Amino acid sequence: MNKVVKDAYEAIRDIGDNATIMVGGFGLCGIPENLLIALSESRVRGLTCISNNAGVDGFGLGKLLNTRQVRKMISSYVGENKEFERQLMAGELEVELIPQGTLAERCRAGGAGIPAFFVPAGYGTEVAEGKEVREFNGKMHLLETALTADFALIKAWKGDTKGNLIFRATANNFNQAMGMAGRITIAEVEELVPAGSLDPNCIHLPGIFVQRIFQGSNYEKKIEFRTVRST
Amino acid sequence: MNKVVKDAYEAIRDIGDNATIMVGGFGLCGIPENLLIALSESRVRGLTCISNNAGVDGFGLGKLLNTRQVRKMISSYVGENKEFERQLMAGELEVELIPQGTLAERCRAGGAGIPAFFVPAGYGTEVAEGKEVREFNGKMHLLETALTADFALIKAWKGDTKGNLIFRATANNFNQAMGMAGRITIAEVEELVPAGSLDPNCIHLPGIFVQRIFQGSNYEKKIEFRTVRST
Amino acid sequence: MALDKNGIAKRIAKELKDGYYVNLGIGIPTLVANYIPSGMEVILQSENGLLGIGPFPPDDEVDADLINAGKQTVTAVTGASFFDSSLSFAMIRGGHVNLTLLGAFEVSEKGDIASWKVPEKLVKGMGGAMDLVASAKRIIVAMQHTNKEGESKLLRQCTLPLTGVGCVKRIVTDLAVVDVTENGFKLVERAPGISVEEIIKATEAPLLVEGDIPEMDLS
Amino acid sequence: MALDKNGIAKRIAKELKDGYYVNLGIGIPTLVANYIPSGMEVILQSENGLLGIGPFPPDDEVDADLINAGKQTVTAVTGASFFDSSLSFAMIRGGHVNLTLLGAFEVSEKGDIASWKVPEKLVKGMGGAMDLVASAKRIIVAMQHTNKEGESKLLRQCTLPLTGVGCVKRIVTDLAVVDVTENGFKLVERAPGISVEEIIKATEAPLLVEGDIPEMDLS
Repeated sequence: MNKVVKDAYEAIRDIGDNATIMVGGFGLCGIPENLLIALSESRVRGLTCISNNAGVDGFGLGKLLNTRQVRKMISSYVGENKEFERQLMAGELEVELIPQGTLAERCRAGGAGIPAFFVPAGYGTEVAEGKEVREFNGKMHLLETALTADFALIKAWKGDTKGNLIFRATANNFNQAMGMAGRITIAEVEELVPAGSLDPNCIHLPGIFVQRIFQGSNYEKKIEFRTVRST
Repeated sequence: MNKVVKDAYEAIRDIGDNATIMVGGFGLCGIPENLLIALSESRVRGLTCISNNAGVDGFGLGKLLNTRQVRKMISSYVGENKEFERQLMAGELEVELIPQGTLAERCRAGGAGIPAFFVPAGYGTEVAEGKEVREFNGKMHLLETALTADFALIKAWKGDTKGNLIFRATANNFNQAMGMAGRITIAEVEELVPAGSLDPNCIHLPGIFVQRIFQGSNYEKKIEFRTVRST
Repeated sequence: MALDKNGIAKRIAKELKDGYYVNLGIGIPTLVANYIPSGMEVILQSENGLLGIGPFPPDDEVDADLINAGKQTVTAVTGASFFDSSLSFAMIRGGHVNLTLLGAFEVSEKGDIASWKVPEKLVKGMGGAMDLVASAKRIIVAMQHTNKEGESKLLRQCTLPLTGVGCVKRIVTDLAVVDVTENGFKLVERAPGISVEEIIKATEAPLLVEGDIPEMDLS
Repeated sequence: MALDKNGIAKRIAKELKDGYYVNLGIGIPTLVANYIPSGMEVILQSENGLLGIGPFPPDDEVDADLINAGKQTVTAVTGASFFDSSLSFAMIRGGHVNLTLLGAFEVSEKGDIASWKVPEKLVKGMGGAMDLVASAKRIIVAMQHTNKEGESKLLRQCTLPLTGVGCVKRIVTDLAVVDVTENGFKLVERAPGISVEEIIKATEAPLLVEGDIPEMDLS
């Protein structure tokens, strides 16, 4: 059983038109750069993208927006992207906004076989429209359903040939929960190591959730807001 | 803000009669040995214990059963304990049996502010009695509610003074989810280290969930079924 | 002749595929690990938080922190991972485990299974069995065709408290391989030397028999 | 005189207690980190997966993998931990974060808050704000008492799309500290040199004023 593929192009070979994909990352932190480039160079159209953010103009998911490959975005925050705004205002792009914690939990639930659960977030707001409301412990909650995807595209720091993944610092964010929720989860890693090289006590996402893995290259790791202290 | 206490006796000082406690561990693996000893030497009575198992005669939770401190057990499997069976048959002990995965998820949900969620486990069985049933994706599910506890007693391998915990091998089991669900979570660790000694990327349970911590002593780590291969 | 436990395990091993993640229950299923074809990678999941169960340890490597779901000391294979119970059952409930093998007291022709409780006699709890049978992609039951009293364990309806409903797809016994279909039990294979008539006789529920029924391949 | 942003942050810092886990929103709340009393330990939570936000990094230590919820590069304090988004919001939703500070466009006398959307103008999304306001044990809003047009932001009813209902307990503005009570807004403190009348004038909703209203302690 070999999970290792050569590169991003081989990894995305069977992503077809109108597929639903999850894309890990928070802003530009922890995004699967290689996979997004490969996808933007493919002819795939009509994608539904589940991703906390929509990248910036021309980078990250912004690439797929520029090439008009995205039909619908499911996100919590989609600022920082002018082309996105333009497509949205022009009615060329469908957008569903979800509270960030609910988005993360819906992905985890999708991976964990929990079809629905109650959360307080969004009660009394437009997010609650059409959703079942129920009181628990004196507080109102909404019923939220699980999210899954045909493909989850995620990025880790280190990974081994069995698909075990370790994330670094805040570059984990949505990668772990989305990695659980993909019917096919594709992981790109900064460093691919032989099985047995990683401490089995420190695996963030066990290999059972990962179907394909490869070592990415030329990471740009762009920073949205470089903020420093004067020393 | 000091979370470090001297020992198990100081850690359990305010556990009162009729408290609900969660106790980590699977069988005798990863149980909070020091805390259970201290509790069995206390005068506390009428406890409701949420624990996957009930220990063995005279060890682990078996200690609290021998001293008749437990009014009710909420568990998934309670074999391996004759005194337990005796008390149960004699009607001296109340027992609620829960599928293991549902038990783990109910604890996590309690810690995560998710009051209820749907799972397929137990549909059509006696576990389903009185529970709401709903179909998702053509499959029947039960609505299960979150579990929380006045105190969660857990055991980790290493911990730091901020309460960050790392578990070892299969001694994690229920400790992590229960550690999230205690209103006061008390962690005993084999090794207590200064903050900054543990890799922040490899923390299984962040300190925000842990209110008290101490280094345990004299770990027996009893083995229920010592099974070896002939070499 | 009826198969022994190792024979049943050997036949079940034929159900394995390269790259499968498998949860083995206590009893006969545990023996299946001994018959994984060489060159095939099968990764064993233990619901107490281990992916990649290895063989039992040598005496001097026993580790109290490293046990399987049966609370036996084990080892971990190269590339294994450890995790908490909620993630472990996320794997199971989420359908990431390809195959679950477990024992049973009774299976009904609808695929219901009873495996955890004998009222007044055995009330130790269901452990992870209800989660496993309700969630696994594919469930195979390994058991004797009849109980100690010689009564069939393949029934029209289970008599004991259920572990799950409509979840068993295949049963491998000492006498036969039986599938659960929309029309009830269907005979798939016979144990070597066992006749169709013997199997029908040992099966309380009706048994569909279509054409020639081959013997199991236990090579 | 009305407080500047740092003055508001300074007053809010008085709400902190030793050992508190705090989530700071973007804007004025971020400034509160500069006024944590020395000797007091306050641990800052960032919803993108960091417990223990440190100061901004020196130029040569900027790390693209280490950012806060505002996507700014940050550092991590000694004893920090990293985790995924679902665990991060488990902390928030589960009530483990003691205090959430955030900005707002409007707050109603029922404690409703509008902070994320201006129809036709600003539709970037709610990010984690709805989770935070629906879940936090204690929520304090930091904002100007009036908007750029001089209109009150403390209203009988919010006019903009809500972020959450009945969740705000205290508001700290450039003019006053106002609590949300069962009977509506209640004036708690005045900014130095600001009169009760000025505050009432700047507050669209009725304002309960009981006895002498002290000036804020900004020492």
